[in-house]
Amino acid sequence: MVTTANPAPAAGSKVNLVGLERADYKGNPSTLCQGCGHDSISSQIMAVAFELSLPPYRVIKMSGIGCSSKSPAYFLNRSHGFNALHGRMPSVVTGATTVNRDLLALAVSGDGDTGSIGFGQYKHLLRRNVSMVYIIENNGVYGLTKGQFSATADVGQKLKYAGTNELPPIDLCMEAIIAGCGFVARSFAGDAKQVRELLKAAINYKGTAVLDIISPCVTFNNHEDSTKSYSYGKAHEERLHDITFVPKFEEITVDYDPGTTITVKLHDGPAIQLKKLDKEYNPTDRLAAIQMLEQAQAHQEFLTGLLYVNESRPTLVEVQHLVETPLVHLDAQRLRPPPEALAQIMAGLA
Amino acid sequence: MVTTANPAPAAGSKVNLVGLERADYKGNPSTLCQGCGHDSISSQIMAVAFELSLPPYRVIKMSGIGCSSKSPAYFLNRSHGFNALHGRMPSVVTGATTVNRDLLALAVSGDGDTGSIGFGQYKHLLRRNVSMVYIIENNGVYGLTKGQFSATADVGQKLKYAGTNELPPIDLCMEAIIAGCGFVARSFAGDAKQVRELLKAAINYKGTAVLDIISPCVTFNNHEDSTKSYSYGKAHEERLHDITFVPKFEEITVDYDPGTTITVKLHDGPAIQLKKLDKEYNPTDRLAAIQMLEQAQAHQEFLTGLLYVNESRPTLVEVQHLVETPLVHLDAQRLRPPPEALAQIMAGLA
Amino acid sequence: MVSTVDVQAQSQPAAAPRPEVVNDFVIVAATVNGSGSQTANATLIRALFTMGIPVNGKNLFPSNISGLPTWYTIRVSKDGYTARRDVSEVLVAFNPQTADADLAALPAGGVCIYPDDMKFAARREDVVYYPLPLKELVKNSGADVKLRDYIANMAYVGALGELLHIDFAEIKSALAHHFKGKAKAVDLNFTMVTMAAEHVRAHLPKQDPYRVARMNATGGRVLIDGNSAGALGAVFGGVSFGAWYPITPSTSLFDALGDYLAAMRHDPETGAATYAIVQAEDELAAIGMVLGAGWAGARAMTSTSGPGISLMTEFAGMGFFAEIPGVIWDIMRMGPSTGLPTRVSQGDVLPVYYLGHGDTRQVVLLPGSVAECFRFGWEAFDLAERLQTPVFVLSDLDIGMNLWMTEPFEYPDKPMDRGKVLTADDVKAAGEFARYKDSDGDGITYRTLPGNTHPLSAYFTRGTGHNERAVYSERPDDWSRNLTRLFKKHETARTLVPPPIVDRRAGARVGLIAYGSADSAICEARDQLRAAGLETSYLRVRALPLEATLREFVAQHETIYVVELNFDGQMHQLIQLYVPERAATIRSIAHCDGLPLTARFVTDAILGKEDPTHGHNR
Amino acid sequence: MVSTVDVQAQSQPAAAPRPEVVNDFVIVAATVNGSGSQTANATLIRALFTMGIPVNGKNLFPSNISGLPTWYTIRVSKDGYTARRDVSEVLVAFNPQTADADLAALPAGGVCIYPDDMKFAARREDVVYYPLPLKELVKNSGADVKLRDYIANMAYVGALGELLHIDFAEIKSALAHHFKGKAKAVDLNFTMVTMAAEHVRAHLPKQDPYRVARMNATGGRVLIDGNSAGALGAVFGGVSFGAWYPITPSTSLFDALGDYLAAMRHDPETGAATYAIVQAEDELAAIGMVLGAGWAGARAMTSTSGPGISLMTEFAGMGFFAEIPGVIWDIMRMGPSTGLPTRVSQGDVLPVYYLGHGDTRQVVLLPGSVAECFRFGWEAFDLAERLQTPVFVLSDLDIGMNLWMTEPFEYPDKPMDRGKVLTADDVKAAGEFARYKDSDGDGITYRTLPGNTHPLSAYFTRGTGHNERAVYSERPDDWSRNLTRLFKKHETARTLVPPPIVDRRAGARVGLIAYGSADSAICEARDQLRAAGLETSYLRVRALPLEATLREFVAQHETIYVVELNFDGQMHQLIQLYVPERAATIRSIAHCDGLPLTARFVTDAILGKEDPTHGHNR
Ligand SMILES: Cc1ncc(C[n+]2csc(CCOP(=O)(O)OP(=O)(O)O)c2C)c(N)n1
Ligand SMILES: Cc1ncc(C[n+]2csc(CCOP(=O)(O)OP(=O)(O)O)c2C)c(N)n1
Ligand code: SF4
Ligand code: SF4
Ligand SMILES: [Mg+2]
Ligand SMILES: [Mg+2]
Repeated sequence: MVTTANPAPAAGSKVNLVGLERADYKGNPSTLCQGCGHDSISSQIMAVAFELSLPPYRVIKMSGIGCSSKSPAYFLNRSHGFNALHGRMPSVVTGATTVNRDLLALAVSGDGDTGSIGFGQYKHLLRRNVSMVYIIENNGVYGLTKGQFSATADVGQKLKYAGTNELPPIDLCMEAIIAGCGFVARSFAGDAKQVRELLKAAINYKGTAVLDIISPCVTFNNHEDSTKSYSYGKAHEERLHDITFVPKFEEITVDYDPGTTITVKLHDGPAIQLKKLDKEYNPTDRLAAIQMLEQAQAHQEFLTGLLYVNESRPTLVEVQHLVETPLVHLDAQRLRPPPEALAQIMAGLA
Repeated sequence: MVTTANPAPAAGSKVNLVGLERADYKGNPSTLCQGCGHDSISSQIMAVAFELSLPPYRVIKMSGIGCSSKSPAYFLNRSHGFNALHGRMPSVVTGATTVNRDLLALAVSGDGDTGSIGFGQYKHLLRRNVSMVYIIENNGVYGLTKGQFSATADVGQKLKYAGTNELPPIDLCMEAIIAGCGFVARSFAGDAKQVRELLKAAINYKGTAVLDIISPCVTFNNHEDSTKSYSYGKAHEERLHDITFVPKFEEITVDYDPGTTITVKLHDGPAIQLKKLDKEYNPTDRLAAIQMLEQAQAHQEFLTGLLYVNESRPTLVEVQHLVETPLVHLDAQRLRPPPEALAQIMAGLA
Repeated sequence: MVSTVDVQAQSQPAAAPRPEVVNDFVIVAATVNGSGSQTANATLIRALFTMGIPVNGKNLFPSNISGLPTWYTIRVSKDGYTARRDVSEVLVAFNPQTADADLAALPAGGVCIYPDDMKFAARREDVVYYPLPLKELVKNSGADVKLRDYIANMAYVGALGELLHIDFAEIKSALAHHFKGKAKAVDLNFTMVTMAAEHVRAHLPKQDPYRVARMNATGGRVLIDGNSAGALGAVFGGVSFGAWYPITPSTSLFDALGDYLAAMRHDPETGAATYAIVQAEDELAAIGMVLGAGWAGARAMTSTSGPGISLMTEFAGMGFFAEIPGVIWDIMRMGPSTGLPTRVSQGDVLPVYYLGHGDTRQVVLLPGSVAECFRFGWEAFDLAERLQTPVFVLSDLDIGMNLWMTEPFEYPDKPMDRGKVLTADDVKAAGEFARYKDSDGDGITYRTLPGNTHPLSAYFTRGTGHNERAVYSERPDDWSRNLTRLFKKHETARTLVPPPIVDRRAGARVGLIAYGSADSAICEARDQLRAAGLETSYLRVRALPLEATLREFVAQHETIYVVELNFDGQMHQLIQLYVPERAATIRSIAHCDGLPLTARFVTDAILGKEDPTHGHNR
Repeated sequence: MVSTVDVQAQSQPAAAPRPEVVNDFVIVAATVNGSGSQTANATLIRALFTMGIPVNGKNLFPSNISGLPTWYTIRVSKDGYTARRDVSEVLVAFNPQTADADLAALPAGGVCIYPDDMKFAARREDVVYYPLPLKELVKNSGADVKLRDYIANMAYVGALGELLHIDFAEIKSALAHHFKGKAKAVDLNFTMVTMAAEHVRAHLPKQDPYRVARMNATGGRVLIDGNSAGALGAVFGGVSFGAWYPITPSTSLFDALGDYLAAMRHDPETGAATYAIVQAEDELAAIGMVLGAGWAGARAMTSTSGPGISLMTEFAGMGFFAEIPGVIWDIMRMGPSTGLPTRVSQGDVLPVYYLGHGDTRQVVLLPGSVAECFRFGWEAFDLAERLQTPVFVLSDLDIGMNLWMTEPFEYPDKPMDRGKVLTADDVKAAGEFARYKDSDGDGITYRTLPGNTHPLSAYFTRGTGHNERAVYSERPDDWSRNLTRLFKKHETARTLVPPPIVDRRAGARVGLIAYGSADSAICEARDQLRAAGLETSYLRVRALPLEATLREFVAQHETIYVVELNFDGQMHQLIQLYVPERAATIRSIAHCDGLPLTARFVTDAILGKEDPTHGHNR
């Protein structure tokens, strides 16, 4: 269990432009499973925050509910955080960033949090183009509730009762593009370099930047187990151990070149195909991006990289023509109109 | 206010294959505004039900909340109806049709009901491919709450406070295709012929059939008024009358050929462009359909006709491998396992 | 008329020759929804108001845009009563669908003004008729064909003006006020008024006793609806963020809020907005945005009605537990479920007080007038930020959407209370920060806002168990310590919320308790009861949690009646729980048919149980 | 140990020489979450159970998948007590993170079994230590490296078996039962058990007084958790449709439901399913699907916990008002908000009873044992269809997720009651149909199902106001008539829901009222109170609305204590409202720290207020 709110900066490590050390971007010790992709992503967030010299007080860490949504507690302890309700992080971020346009919202969600219960809020947030980095730690399962399939699970995977999953997976990048999102990228938790690059680009984008990161669940990806955990009376043919036993794994890491495709074997046996967009790819063509995603889906491969970019759309605060000063910094005089204003209105009603 | 639940069939009209007259498919008198597109659609539903000789008892009329969602009360009085909660019709239909696969669900929703509060349920219903006809009476406004813009309102329209609407409209057909829906069509309420044709095709489709019908709101489409109705203290420059006054209009009707484009002038002045897909169009190519919609949106025109069809996807009851007999018709013996079954389980726990 | 039943129970035979009835009757205009009678009714009300005569209008409209029957009642009361009355003496029968029922609802000797081409099933002999040649008048009005249905309504304004002696100069200036002086509009409408008036003067000699006469009872007052008042209050409360989803009868509050803010909250130089309003995709998102904004340090609000409140349940619980300020208006309509969207009730009091699973207790304000809608409009923010919790303001359709006379609103009498917020310097001075530490012993802890530059100021907000340092904890002692502090905070809230308004009458054996829109009917009922020989004291609850004044009041009276507009007597239940020693003897008078409360209903209910002549209950 | 505080308050000094303690102590296994100790604990429980010794296990686990501390307590009680006890005499200290606190929590004379390489900050002298050479044992076990962390747990099974005299044959058959006889698995695990046992036998002479001895107290009983029992009950209630969204601690109910249905509800010929389960996108959708299925005529259910209940609020109100059957299980966890997802509470009783805006009253069942989870599992459907309303079954994490001894479940003693449903022939015979007409005077009206071929059988279901013919109506009389009938239906519900279980003791001055998982602690507390000279009667509430038996019981006792696991005394409040004449004197004993109730807490709370020696309250 978490015990300290602000660990002291580790001595000796070098300092960035805002005079902070790497340790100043640390969070609490993670309570996620050893080898969980989510922790790999947290590491990259800390690295990028340090490298970009982000002042921690400018950052707000936002999330919903899930293993993924827990992770903001494991990075940037010097930043305010809000662990909202399951699927409802988008609305909370909308309120917070609208009233304080100086804040940089780093949000972490899961595929269940975003693709199931939070799907409506996700799509409407994108439509509004709220300024924020929206990271989805996508593992195709509900980790925290012990391994049910989420709406991003692939066709062909086994579903608990209905046999094989015949429901098409929701492609959260495709959904983002259709919704008018101007920054849509996909990566893999183990690809530290690409995750960092995309995170930096996302942080520098003014509107909603969606980062859908495939982040394997080491514990429940093993469908044979997850579909049977807690289950009653089923024969666990080969199992020699306890269903609550969570073996420890090393995090998976990959490093491959643009334009190439690699196959990543997950802890539990199954493998996934990653295809990195090549340097020539032009991410400003919306229709082309949609086309690429359609094809990738057909080939059951994950396209990684910056899929689509559009700088032109105004953000929500721009649409609302807000003053430059964050609304939360307005002083009483600017918040409460003078007595004359009330008197005038009253006169009009007499 | 509605006063009779079952009007007597009008005498003398001819009889269909199930021995019913047109009048047998009537509903209660409509309480919508005169000239409302929704009423035009209701008329076509009644006509189609008669022409297809649908047994009324096989039909369930489902809806959410809104002027559009009220309309099931105005057709097919001999069918059971369920006016659910705002945005939650999809879940209710999922339950009803799963337990009684013999029922034909004719559902009516609005753009607010489906595109705003109900967006999550809409997308997940499509993902499950629930057997039903899903009609969206799309007017770009919240009619019943007096004219706020909905999420399908076009860019460039005026928004109540934020000035011009700079938020991209949600294209409910595009959303359906992306979600894996196998029957996606668009039409215009005034195009009686096309609405009837598409309705018939939809009724004969086994999965979820989405029919997005542009259905002008005669009362609130006039943005100058709607953006100001109820508003306080604004100068209504030209208005000579009461803001609650609802002038009576005739319903708009159009009839144009496949491949052609027409401009329809709405009651309130603004005009919309309708482009009917031509006969050669092949609706089985998903990517092509997406492409067409993208282009149409770019040209600010509405593409009408059957946009996309895919017969191959299994429906929810198929995925669940349900018995042919509707679950609600199973007798007690098939519902409650015998005492031996319990005894056996108890033995296993001793 | 909407409430046929009670009405007939009340009509008395007409006595001839009949004395004049001056400034003490009710007009009901029965029209078709969408025909645009609002200008006509607003004009009549304003004209009477500017003649110095106390007046109140109530719109009894359907959940429909056009075509269904609608009624508008205008009560003229020299005594200043504003509550609904069951009997309306003067009927404007402009809706064929309901004409017969409306006629039947008239008391003997009542007045019926109607289009001369309208047929009544059964003609009553005890009613005075004034037929108007509507078609002809409309034709001659020269109004655009498109506007004829509308302009017809002006005919009853003219007829009533003539018959009831309403000053036509006042009618004209009322039109000018309504149309912001646009001469063209005023003329078009006033022409019809005068034409109708002249026709009456020429062909329809007065045969009824009802008329008005100038008074001096409205001087300095203003006319406004509760939703506009609430919005105005929020503006003077410094609201910076609003998120909402349309729903009747709360929509007009955000419409007004948008208009007021547009007028008063733009940067003089740049013209940029110093506020933001977001139309959310639903109520879940609306309250989520409000809590996000409140957490970030802004004064944020939303407004909804029953169905929206239900959808906000989970976030309401989180706001309570994570201790985030925000203001939620609930303009109560009749429930359960979708219910009657355009009818009034006070049915959300108990569910909102307990809104949220687990042991949740919310802070609730209960405005009883448009003036209080204004005051609570700004005070709610002070309370929300002081208590760091969502504050619910429960108004209703009657207060919210009808026009009420009121003294001009008073400018806030205290500066904004932003609550316990620590700046970077404060944290520096303290050298530490523990978000949920009860340093002051009032259960209210200190918070920091995102953006605070001090390294120790950051903390993690969550709906899960946490210790004083806002760190996740499942320890039983951390959990119960935190809940105990939240309970203490609720006790503190009792001392901070607006106390009840008490009118204690010496020797009164009976005490009445009510709240919200029931107030106007209670005030009138107390006069009726006094006339019947029963003196009563009156306590008007203005907030939850309940507090000491109420307990005292209950103790001081032998019999207590709690009067409210719902089925289960929700406030009655909360009072039983707060004053358990009287739980068995406190009585509930609950009215629940969608119509505003009438004094007659209250008086009869009480007289049914009390015998004024003897000093005890029947 | 989780509740350090109370524990230390209770440890007494050790007295030597110490008499044996047989079949009356508590074992606590402190491990790291995810290390897989469930097999070890289940094996111990089953072995003790098959030795005929009353036993109960409680899993005190964190909201986490792997790494956080977790505790499992096994109570061995010759007297058959199953409630949690604060003191655990035998500690398995396998978690370095909590070892010191766990050791500190031991009573004097307690036992500590631990891996010999673990260091304690402060070694207690009044505790008996049994260090195990865990690394070595694991190495020698021959288990796959991947499984070493797991297999280590089997070592404490072996050590406890040896030290406490648990029959190793029973341990082996427990493993066989657990692994469905898979020899390979049984051997691997049992090897470790024996190795550990042999090590203890050889090197660690017994120095503590705790041991077990065969009894005959569990014959014919079975072991099961409440969620499996509830699911099984639903299956024998003929459930055909289930929609759910995962949430702790309710998930295991639907997991079990799916497995039972898969086993028992497939067509013998075609193998097709005669049921459907849908994993919904959230709880709003889940209850929507359930109401859709219930409306269409199926027995439909969902299961959730606090946060899901909050999201179901709007639909719950609609189900009540549109009168649609459906069963909603709420496996209560600690709230408000996300709260403590893996800790128990009874905090949803009041919010669920009033769930929905407007005047909503729900029907609620409160199972107090796994056997009742089974019974209510099927009975809930009879009630829902008879009353045509949603029925909520409020279980909790303690009953739902822990293993309990119980008599084998009884097969339903009555046929399914499908309620008032009219067939086409019925409608034909009647010649008319009015959906909301109260023909029988019990407030329950007749319904038809979609698909009914009779032309008159169709009707329109809505959450808006309607008359008896289910036609939209805003008429005040239609509205109040309908609400009055719904109230009458609620009164009928009082007579149909399971009545309380009453144990009235002659001459008992004090009456205890409790419900749900509080039952086991109450039963034990009553014995403690009796031993202290205070005889008590006991009424266990099993449903809402409350009914006459309870009022009687209250009247029969001078002092009433309502004991429950929440902060506000929610049932206490509902009883105050139901028996207002006693509202001031009924006392609340509420426990709310996330841990199951203990008898000691109840006894102390009552003895703190009662003086057995004199016949009155202190
Ligand atoms: C309203 C509500 N319903 C259900 C839950 C239970 N719950 C917690 S996390 C979760 C799913 C998380 O899945 P995902 O977002 O993919 O995160 P992951 O654990 O896979 O990283 C669920 C269903 C909840 N907390 N709140
Ligand atoms: C939970 C909830 N929120 C808000 C409302 C109010 N409401 C009724 S209809 C409606 C919008 C309807 O718009 P649409 O679906 O487009 O139907 P239309 O009237 O335009 O045909 C709203 C917001 C409601 N009934 N329930
Ligand atoms: S359960 Fe899966 S998602 Fe959750 S922490 Fe463990 S590995 Fe990560
Ligand atoms: S308001 Fe608009 S949508 Fe509603 S009935 Fe009238 S025309 Fe139709
Ligand atoms: Mg996931
Ligand atoms: Mg619409």
